[in-house]
Amino acid sequence: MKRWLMIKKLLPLALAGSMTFLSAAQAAEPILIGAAASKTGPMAGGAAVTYWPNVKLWEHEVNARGGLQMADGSKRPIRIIEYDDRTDPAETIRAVQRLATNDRADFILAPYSTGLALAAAPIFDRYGYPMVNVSTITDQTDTLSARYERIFFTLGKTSVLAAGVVDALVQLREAGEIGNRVALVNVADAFGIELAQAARPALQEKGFEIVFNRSYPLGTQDLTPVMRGAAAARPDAFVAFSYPPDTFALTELAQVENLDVKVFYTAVGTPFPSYKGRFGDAINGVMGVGGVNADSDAFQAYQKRHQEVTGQAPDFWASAVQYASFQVLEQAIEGVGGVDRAAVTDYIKNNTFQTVMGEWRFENQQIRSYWTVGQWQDGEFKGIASEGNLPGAVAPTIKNGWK
Amino acid sequence: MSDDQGLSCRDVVVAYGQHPALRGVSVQVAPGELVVILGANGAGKSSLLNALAGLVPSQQGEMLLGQQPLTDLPPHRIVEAGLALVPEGRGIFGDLSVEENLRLGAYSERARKQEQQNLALVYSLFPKLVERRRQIARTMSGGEQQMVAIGRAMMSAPAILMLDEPSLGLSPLLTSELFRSLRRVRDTGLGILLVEQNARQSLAIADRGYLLENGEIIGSDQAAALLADPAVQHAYLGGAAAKRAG
Amino acid sequence: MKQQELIRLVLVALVFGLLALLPLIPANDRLMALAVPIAMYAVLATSWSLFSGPTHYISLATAAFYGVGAYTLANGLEVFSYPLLLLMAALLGGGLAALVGMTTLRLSGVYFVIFTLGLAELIRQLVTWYQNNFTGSRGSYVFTDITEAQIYWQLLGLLALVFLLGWLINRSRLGFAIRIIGNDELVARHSGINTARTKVLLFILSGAFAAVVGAVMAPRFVYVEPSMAFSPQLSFMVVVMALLGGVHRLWGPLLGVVPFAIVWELIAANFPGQTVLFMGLAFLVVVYFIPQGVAGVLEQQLHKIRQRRGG
Amino acid sequence: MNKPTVLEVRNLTRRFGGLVAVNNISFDVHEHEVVGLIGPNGSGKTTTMNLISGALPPSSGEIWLGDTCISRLPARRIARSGVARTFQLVRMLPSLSILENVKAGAVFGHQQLWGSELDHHARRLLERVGVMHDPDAPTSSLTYIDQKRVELARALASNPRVLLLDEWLAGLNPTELQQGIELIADLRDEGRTILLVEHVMDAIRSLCDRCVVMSSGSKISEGGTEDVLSDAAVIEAYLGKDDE
Amino acid sequence: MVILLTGLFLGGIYALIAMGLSLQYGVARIMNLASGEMLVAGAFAGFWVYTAFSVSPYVALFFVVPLAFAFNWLIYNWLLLPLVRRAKNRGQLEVDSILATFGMSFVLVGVMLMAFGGSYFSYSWLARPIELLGSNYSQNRVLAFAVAAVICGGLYLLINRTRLGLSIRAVAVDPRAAGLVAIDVKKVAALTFALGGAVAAAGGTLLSTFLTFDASIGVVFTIKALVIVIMGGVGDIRGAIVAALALGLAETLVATLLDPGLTLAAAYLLFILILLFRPQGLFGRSAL
Repeated sequence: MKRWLMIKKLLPLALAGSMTFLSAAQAAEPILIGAAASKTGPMAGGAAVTYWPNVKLWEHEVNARGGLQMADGSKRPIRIIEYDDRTDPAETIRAVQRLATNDRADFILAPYSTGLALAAAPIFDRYGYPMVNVSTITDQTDTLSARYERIFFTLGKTSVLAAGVVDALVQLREAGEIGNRVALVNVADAFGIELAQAARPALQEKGFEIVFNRSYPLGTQDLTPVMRGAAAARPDAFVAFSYPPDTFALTELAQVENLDVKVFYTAVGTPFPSYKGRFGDAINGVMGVGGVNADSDAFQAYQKRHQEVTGQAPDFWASAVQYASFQVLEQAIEGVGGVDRAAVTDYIKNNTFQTVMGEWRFENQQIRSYWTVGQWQDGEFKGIASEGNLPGAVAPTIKNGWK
Repeated sequence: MSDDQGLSCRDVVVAYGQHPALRGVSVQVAPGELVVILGANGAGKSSLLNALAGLVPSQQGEMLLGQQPLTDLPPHRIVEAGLALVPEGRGIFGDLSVEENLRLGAYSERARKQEQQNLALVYSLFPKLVERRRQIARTMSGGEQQMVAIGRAMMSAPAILMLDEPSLGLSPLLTSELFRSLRRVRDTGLGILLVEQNARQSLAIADRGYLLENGEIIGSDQAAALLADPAVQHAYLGGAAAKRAG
Repeated sequence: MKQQELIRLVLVALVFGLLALLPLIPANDRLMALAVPIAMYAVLATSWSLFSGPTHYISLATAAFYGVGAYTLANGLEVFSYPLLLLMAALLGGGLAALVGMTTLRLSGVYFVIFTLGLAELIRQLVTWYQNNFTGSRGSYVFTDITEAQIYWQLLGLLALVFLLGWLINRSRLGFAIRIIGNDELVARHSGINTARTKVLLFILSGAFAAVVGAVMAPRFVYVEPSMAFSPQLSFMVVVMALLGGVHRLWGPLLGVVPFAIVWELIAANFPGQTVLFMGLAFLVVVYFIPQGVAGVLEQQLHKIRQRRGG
Repeated sequence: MNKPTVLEVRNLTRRFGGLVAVNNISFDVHEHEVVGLIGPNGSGKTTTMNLISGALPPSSGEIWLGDTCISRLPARRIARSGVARTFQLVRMLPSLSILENVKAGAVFGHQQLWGSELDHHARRLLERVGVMHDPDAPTSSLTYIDQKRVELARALASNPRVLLLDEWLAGLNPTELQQGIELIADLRDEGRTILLVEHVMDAIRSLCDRCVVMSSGSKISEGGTEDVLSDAAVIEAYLGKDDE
Repeated sequence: MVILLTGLFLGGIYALIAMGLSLQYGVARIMNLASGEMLVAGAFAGFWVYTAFSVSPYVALFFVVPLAFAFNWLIYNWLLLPLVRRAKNRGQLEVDSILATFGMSFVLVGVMLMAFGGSYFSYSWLARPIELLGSNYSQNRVLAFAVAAVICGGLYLLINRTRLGLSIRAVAVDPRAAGLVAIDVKKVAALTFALGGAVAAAGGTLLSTFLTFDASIGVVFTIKALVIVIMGGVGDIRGAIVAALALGLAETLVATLLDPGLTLAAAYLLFILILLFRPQGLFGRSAL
């Protein structure tokens, strides 16, 4: 009985497995693209919003137009090989190694999240794969770029993201909208710690008073004490360097506690469509990390296609950047007209790309212009501050209650 | 009351791993009869009761209650059949109250209908338990706990009641009281199979007795006859007493 | 007897020597991708069963020690020399094991399991909190020039060391004492064995090894984060592999690590979406069908063959 | 009795919650003497053994082994000072071989051997207790009496000053019983000092020089074996009072 | 006062989570490491009911409870009973059941991943403030607490006032003696295990109303529940409730007064102190 049960569970899996092989075999001479990122583990939630749908969208878009243009005039479709790294860096390393040596992938997409991507960086480097990172947010981009000649960064540095928040606050204070009191909260994970460490001195330097400063561990079940403490400090602005689950929890608690602030900022997860889906219009005025030029045609077209192909909306920050990073790869391959990785890497370094995020050019292997702060305005998350003066920024507004 | 309801076992063999505890034991108990099994420590008395109650598996032999075979039944089915055990150390539920313990005794299908009736019977046999109904069993004295244990077994409306060393740890005074109540229980028509070390006092209330030594029955007789038999003393203290034939 | 042991020793040394040549094979990438995790889990599972095998204490604290080791290296890399850091990792891991062992080894099995399960989480929280509030460290970057092959060699060396130590312990009074304890702690006490000290000593040993492995592996990850260094999955994998192999022999865990790692690789490569499901199923197969471990099954078979030959 | 006292029990008491399992017991065991500790079921004999061997700490009272007070020591220290015991239900070390089971007694205890010396010692003892089995076989291949013999050999292996036997003869069939009694008699003749708890009275009669009788936790009699066994108080303890 | 109430609300939910495990461990003697996954499954059900039909997630309870009950009953009879039969002693059963249920937890996570994917799930329902004793609390939490209290109370009555409950307690106190009073120990153990699973799943449905969850979050709750069960004393429902409330309170206290970063550390510290000084749990037998 027991064994039978197991077979019953295994059978559909085996079938599903063999089916993907079949459908792949029909395509002629595809370019193999490896993707190793989290489908399980703590990072899976974020990857399921930002990473995997874009992989799917990209594959669909490229193949829909017949594939990538080669120098010899032919078109080659792309085929994605996906692995789950279970949010385990050792598994990321193995998956990328497997892609490079076993599957002989032509190119490999950078893994999702800082730690996992950096774990894979030496492997990309050793096998000579260009690595266009998106969700790798660190202040070490310069060191890393010097160390690995094939690594690229697109989403920004922690210190700059933090500075963006501070600038937005300064702007509002100068407009006379808010006072000096800031409540600062962060998730005690590398991301939150780095941002808080950068934001604290920056805020003080600009004359802000940090009236409440707490961190909480990843996976904290009840953030009520944090929110209550923040509310009790009577801040003008609430800044939380948070991850998706706590972004949601903090927003909900702010409504419950009726946190009366002019600026409410939460980090990762704020630009997620599900954020709006959950809180509706109450989030108008909420600021968050990143942002897009929501009014640009490029983004709106992308948004539409994303919805059509993947059945879900993209977020208003990393999603589009993620897709843009794939476009970089796509245009570089077509520019070279082949799958010579060294040539593609050089092409990425020395050319300009037209992406959903606008025109991109890598300087010192880094994109120097990116959104740092966005804000929910009229049901859309719009960029309000950027590094490198991106077009389409809207003026920040203050938050008027939670109704 | 016919012998149909009696307990009988034949050639029961029990071993714990390599250690043989019973080497083929046959015992009978009729309803309304009080039978005592005597023997020194380690003779296999408890093993016999535990095997009958289904707590330890028997390797060989046949056990019957009336016409129903008991061999290899799980403990709860044996109780359901009408054979109840008061184990050594009482085995009451220390964290539950007296009345909860008693009511649990009537958990079996056969006993549910007569629960109130049996409860009244137990309370009339052990009036002390009435005033202690709500007390947590663990906090009572040894003698009272023993009463709870016996009462609980009686609540299952058994045909045959087995008791394993009920006098253990009781003062002489309490022991006498206990034996008097056992006689009263027997008089209600139950068969009782009693394992006891206290040979003289148990024989005084018993109808018949078996003498168990080293996992074997070495003698059986009417209680009065055993009381005078030097083999009994021999079984406990060894020595010069002549071994009794069969 | 003596000669047989000598032959065995030479053979083992030979095998290790051959294994050490592995990174020199050209185009060895696929091999190395498999060899490094195998070597890592071999050290962890073997050292785990030095303690848990004879005592039957299921320790889920491997990740705690591993994480301590990884952090020791990550934080000390700019201050101390690499060998010194490995030594420090061993000392810290051993010290932590001593502390945990002394307080919790007198608890009964289940409590010990749950405490060790929580330990990695506890240390992770404390490290995070400390980092957040005091060092202000922005994650921990490990920039070294240590190559994959060097990591592999180090792990291989550690494995040889575990085997050597395990072999020595098995021949020593300490090993005899721990086997007696595992069989019957009461008898052990009544035979004059200091059971608490013996158990703690072996726990320290397994903790120290796990910490050194953590330190050795850290350079591979470039970036050390609490959630990764103290990943509970690591602890569980070690337990499954060791149990699968069999913990009653020194070489038992190895029999679990190698096939498990290979099967795992196959699963991860062919069913990328269902790895967790398959890990669970593998776990269940071990518990239900090979509770004695591969080593146990193997020995039974060998015994049968011998018996058949013998008559 | 002018033989020196090896084991001295003074006012030993042990309570479990409200229950007094051992109540103010005192007795001596002299060198080369075999003393029986007897009494009906539940009288506290095994608890007394556990107190002497250190499996349990006493509530009050003292136990002296020669010049050392051992009543506050942990079991391993007591074992090292020279007390060895067997257990009521035989306790083998199942994953160890027969020989290793014996060795276990001679490595950490009163006598600490290792290497070939230990090997010889253990083999000698197996021979001594009459185990003819392959010493490298697992203990599960042994018969019950042989397991008991191995356990005895393990206790003897430490060359103890006092040997505690807790119902060592229980569960043996008549032939085995005879062999067992002879074996202990041999040990007595060898000059071992033995304290034994036993229910097989024939064994007590043939082995023990003296007996201590316990009932309900208290000592009710002490003296020469035959005298004690015909003591009215002892008979009453075993058989119960004559009918009221 | 604010701390007290917040801690209480948190503790109430913990109590429900721990109650299921306490029943399973105390009566069926299975240390169920897959109990967190049952909870997550319940959370998914709540999410599904709310998002698909726009009705109160509590509606899900009507099918979550019977389904989880049946599912756990099957698990016990098919997967765990063989282990119970195989085990030579309690220690071995403990080790085996820990390993087996741990494997099951992975299988369950795998199945839920296949079914729902790895994303975060959350929805907003009754996220409005309600004023109690002068400060604000969210309605979904207060309601969840109330429902948890009702379930706990119901269970308490079931255990203490019914015949079934009496037999459950009897098995918990002494399985051997329970057999002697005609209780079918295996059946009661299976029923209790199933009941425990149903309670855990119900807890998940409640939690989903205010917590963001994903398919692999179960282990977090399993560990919490284990800590509480051991703090409260194995098989002691009352102890589990008190321990859960105490833990909720302690965590809130530390988070508010000390540092939220230390809440988990505080929970474990409490846990180890109790293990060391009261290994039988808060209400363990020798306490009386």
